[in-house]
Amino acid sequence: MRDFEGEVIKNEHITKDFFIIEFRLQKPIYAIEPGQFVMVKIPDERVFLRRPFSIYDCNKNSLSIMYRIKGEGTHYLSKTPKGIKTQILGPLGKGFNINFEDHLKPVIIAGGIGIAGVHLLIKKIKKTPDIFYGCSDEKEVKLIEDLKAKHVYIATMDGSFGFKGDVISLFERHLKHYQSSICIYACGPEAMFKSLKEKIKPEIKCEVLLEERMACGMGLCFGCVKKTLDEKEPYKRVCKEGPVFDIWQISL
Amino acid sequence: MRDFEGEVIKNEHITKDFFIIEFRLQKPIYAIEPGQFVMVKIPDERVFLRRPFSIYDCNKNSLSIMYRIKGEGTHYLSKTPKGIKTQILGPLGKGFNINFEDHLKPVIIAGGIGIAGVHLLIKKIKKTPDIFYGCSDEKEVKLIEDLKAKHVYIATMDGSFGFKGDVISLFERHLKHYQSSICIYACGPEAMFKSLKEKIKPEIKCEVLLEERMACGMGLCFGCVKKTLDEKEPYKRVCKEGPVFDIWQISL
Amino acid sequence: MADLTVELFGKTLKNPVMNASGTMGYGVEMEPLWDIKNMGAYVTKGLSLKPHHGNPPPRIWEERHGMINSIGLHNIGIDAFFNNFMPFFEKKELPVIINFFGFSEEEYIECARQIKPHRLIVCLEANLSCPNIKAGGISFGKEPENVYRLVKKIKSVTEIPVIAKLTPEVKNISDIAMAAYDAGADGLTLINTIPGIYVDIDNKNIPIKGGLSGPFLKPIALKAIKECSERVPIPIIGVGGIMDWKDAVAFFMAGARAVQVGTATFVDPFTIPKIIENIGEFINSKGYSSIKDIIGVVNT
Amino acid sequence: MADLTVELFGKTLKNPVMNASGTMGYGVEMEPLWDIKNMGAYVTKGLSLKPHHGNPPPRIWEERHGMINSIGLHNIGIDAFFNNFMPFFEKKELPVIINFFGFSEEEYIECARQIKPHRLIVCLEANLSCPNIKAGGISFGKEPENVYRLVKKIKSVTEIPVIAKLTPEVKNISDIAMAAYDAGADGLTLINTIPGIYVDIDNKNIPIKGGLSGPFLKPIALKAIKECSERVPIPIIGVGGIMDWKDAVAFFMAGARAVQVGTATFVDPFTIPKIIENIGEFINSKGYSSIKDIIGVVNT
Ligand SMILES: Cc1cc2nc3c(=O)[nH]c(=O)nc-3n(C[C@H](O)[C@H](O)[C@H](O)COP(=O)(O)OP(=O)(O)OC[C@H]3O[C@@H](n4cnc5c(N)ncnc54)[C@H](O)[C@@H]3O)c2cc1C
Ligand SMILES: Cc1cc2nc3c(=O)[nH]c(=O)nc-3n(C[C@H](O)[C@H](O)[C@H](O)COP(=O)(O)OP(=O)(O)OC[C@H]3O[C@@H](n4cnc5c(N)ncnc54)[C@H](O)[C@@H]3O)c2cc1C
Ligand SMILES: Cc1cc2nc3c(=O)[nH]c(=O)nc-3n(C[C@H](O)[C@H](O)[C@H](O)COP(=O)(O)O)c2cc1C
Ligand SMILES: Cc1cc2nc3c(=O)[nH]c(=O)nc-3n(C[C@H](O)[C@H](O)[C@H](O)COP(=O)(O)O)c2cc1C
Ligand code: FES
Ligand code: FES
Repeated sequence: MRDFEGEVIKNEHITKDFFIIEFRLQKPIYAIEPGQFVMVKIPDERVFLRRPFSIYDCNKNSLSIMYRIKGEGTHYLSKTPKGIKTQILGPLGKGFNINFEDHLKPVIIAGGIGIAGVHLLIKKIKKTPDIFYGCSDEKEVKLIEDLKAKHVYIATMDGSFGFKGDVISLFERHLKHYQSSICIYACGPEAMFKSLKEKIKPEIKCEVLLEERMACGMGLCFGCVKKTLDEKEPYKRVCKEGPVFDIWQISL
Repeated sequence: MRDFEGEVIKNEHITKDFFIIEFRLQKPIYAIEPGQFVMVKIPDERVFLRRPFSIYDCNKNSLSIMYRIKGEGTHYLSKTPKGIKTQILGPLGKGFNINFEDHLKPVIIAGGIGIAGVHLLIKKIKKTPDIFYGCSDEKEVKLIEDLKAKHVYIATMDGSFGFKGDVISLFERHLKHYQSSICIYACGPEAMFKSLKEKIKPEIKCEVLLEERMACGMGLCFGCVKKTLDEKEPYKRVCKEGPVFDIWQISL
Repeated sequence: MADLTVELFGKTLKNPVMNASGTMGYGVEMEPLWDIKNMGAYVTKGLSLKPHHGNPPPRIWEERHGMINSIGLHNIGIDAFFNNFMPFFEKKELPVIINFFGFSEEEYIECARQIKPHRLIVCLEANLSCPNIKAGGISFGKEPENVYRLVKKIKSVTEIPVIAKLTPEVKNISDIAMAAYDAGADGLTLINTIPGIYVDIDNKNIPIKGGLSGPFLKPIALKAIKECSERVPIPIIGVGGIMDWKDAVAFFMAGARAVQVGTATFVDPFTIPKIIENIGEFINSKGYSSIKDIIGVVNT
Repeated sequence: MADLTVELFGKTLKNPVMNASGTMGYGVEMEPLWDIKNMGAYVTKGLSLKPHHGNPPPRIWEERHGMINSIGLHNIGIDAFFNNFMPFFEKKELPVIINFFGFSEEEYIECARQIKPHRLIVCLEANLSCPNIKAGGISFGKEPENVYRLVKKIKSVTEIPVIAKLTPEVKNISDIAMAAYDAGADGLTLINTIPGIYVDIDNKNIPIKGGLSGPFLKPIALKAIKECSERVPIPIIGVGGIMDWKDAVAFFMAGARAVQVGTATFVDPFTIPKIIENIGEFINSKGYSSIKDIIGVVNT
């Protein structure tokens, strides 16, 4: 973990309100686990706290983020021109555990901007995963353009591309073929996790990437907790004990 | 008075920490009295209140300000690039009374950045004035470069140009020749006014441009007062009843 | 068009947006920019029985995203106000709220007594943050008992509705609200500035001790409004840190029947007309028919 | 090099800069970035007799240039703290201030009693903003009498110096300071967060009720420090809105013997080491020999 100075070298509109921003880091960054994130100082004085974003992609000297405009912070981020420098704290948190047993087939499920959280995982995972991607419409399919080579099942809510409906319903159709020999990695809205948890058997390994409002991103403030089933210490810090959690250990 | 949108078309460094910034106004501005000022929204979110500046120069569709870097606001102003738009409220306050009696000779006294407050006066006054300008050194003489054609007496504190000493001492040397047939317009630090007031006889008409911290600039907050000799209502608003006051009516 | 009217003490205001006391001079100063009769009501600068000269400069200081003021209640006194400025509001038919204060109980009471009912006067707004000179300069608004006694006495000398404007520098603002209500206050204005100081590290001095205003007051004002509206069944006027229409909407939803805008006017003198326009659009766009539909709707 | 050491209750701290309670986890979390033994002391997260789970999320909300938190005093309890984390501070030889609280007087007292003196423990910092569950949730720190009683009892069960950390949501903070002093408090920490709420106008709800922190606290904290230091002759630790070394210097000049930095650490995790470095430079550049030369030097 380090507080990097990053210079914006690309801030590209992909589709709708989705963007990819890339920073050149003034120092090299090492050893990133897929699922880890960074806290980005939005280069606008109206924004006070930093904002958490998954590491979308990363080389030694550059780091990129895929983001969706949500509120003020991401709005100003989308207006940031090339050449601007800002602070990027990371890598933060505990990423996905990719040392799964050999006989398991990795299945990656992403909803909408959730793809940003598993993108590096898809790149780094040693065994070819099955990918399920759900989004609202055809346009958002653009977010996985660089994954075309891979095997991706696509669901759109409006049916404008692939399966019509949500990604968990699509995944459910394939579930019986897998039996229990899969391990799942998921990133998306909480409703998606809830529905996923209902569909799968407790034997199935499943890790999910959670989001919560954050102040520090590094375990200092205890502001970003989620409730787990751990009775002694139910609230875990998403930024420190997470953002990746075992789906069977969180209370959804 | 209007709240103009102004686009920066020039923001030029003159010397030391002095700048001239020029705005193109999106609507025409009329009827400016020399000595009036504007409240400028500094285009940086770290600055909360607007900042008051004398109107240095003005055409129908453009307005310029000469400023010195003093603190945060003027610092960020100096960093503002061409093309940035901001809000400019004005013209504000009561300017100099230039309808003096025919037999009087106008004398203008400016100390340092105080030249910004009398620049438009020098341009607009009907009778050629004698000008006394005092500053710290040779470099600051650059601030009156465009007045070279006029008759200017110059004092520098370090003696690197013209008279060595403060501008009031220089003015004093000339005072006896004028007898009482002058009217004085002055802009500069309060210490300069104090010393000026000691040197001249109460018959001499003398107007001074005062500065005070301002929030609204238009008479709303009563935050910018100076004490006058009016016993019934001693505190007058610099932004409304001023910024130009009769030196004989203020308590220095 | 959205219905922005609100009722206040039997009077109908054309909309629920006003200036905060002390932030729009005597009203006339805004003339060159926009017509203040577009506001729901004009709130006077704090007035007193006799004129007051206020504090020596500096009276204002910039703070990070806000300001400190120490105007010191500079005003021309009620008589001069009515003589010089009331005709201006009469010409505009603009409802007026008279903000007033005293440095002693007697001054408050005598001031309230001397203000005669007038068709345009909506209410008196008693600024209870004023220091009680006789009691060592502690402000009247800090103790429920003092508030109760003062409001009761004010109520006894005037037929005009009285609202109490409260300081947030208290232990529990809803206790103060309750005391004002028990004493017969017809409404509340929440909140006044929070006391603070500036330390100048270059000059090693304190150039200003005064009241903080600006956006950071908002969460504190909202809390006060929410808590007081739960305990006290009289109209609340919300003030503190409103910078735009979204802030104003938050105040209405928290329980304010009207809002006042202060410091924001210094940053942008058109803040008030913009808020009026934008809350109208908000009401329309959300399918409400009236501003009344959003007052106090927040769930807890 | 400038002398930045300060004395606190007989211990010499290498400099007067600490974290604010609850804003640096259990200390260990900062390890990857910088060595916290460079601070004057580490202040613990608020600890209690038993572990507390704290509030459900959301626990934080951004405000204009600040934040609201409602962590709800989530902590592992004093026993676990001493077992799991004290060895870490021992290894670093870093002085520790134990911030603690209770939801009843008994909890405070029992907690204080169970904390054994330790060469690294500088003092106990009693967080008096905690709600008294038995008294309807009003915080202990609001009434001089309650503060007096509680501090007196805490003092009677421990040999460790005790400082009272006060809430600004009171009528007159120096009255509270006086009560703490009368009861034997060895120092004061000023100030805790100010209560506020956020109103979400899209969802028409209040997602968070909590404590405001960040730069807008500064003028309020400075006022508290100035006023309390004039009445109470015990060391004051200043906290509230310090974002950089200039803010810290203002706190020292107003009368703080040490400062704590909270929210700023979230914005820039290196705020504390930067402040330490820069106040050293300030002391040098102004020709002072020691930080002690600027404590309380402000004229009024
Ligand atoms: C571990 C983690 C990884 C994330 N990865 C990505 C990503 O790769 N791409 C992406 O677009 N978004 C991601 N998010 C969500 C992203 O942080 C929020 O969308 C963003 O903070 C919104 O900021 P804003 O100022 O635009 O929104 P506002 O609503 O104006 O923000 C106000 C406050 O709420 C917080 N907030 C609002 N929504 C969220 C949220 N969903 N999660 C956390 N905090 C929130 C903000 O951080 C801020 O403090 C991630 C969140 C977490 C916790
Ligand atoms: C009527 C009038 C005309 C002026 N004309 C000019 C001009 O033409 N050129 C020029 O360079 N300066 C002029 N000034 C002074 C100028 O307003 C200040 O230098 C400027 O506001 C400093 O802002 P800052 O943020 O850089 O300084 P900071 O010290 O960071 O400002 C902090 C606060 O103090 C106020 N302040 C600080 N110094 C002054 C001051 N001398 N007068 C008023 N407020 C002050 C600021 O407005 C701000 O609110 C004028 C002031 C007035 C009142
Ligand atoms: C310059 C100034 C003068 C004020 N004068 C008064 C006053 O005379 N009487 C009063 O009750 N409040 C006065 N206030 C307080 C405001 O009415 C208002 O309660 C406070 O500023 C918070 O609102 P804001 O954040 O929108 O400014 C004054 C505030 C300012 C900034
Ligand atoms: C996330 C968070 C947690 C806090 N927890 C505690 C606590 O446990 N005990 C306490 O006395 N103060 C606590 N505080 C208050 C801080 O110690 C400090 O008094 C306050 O935040 C003001 O300082 P700042 O503006 O520098 O943050 C907390 C503040 C924050 C932001
Ligand atoms: S964001 Fe501070 S602990 Fe997680
Ligand atoms: S600056 Fe507000 S009255 Fe002059």
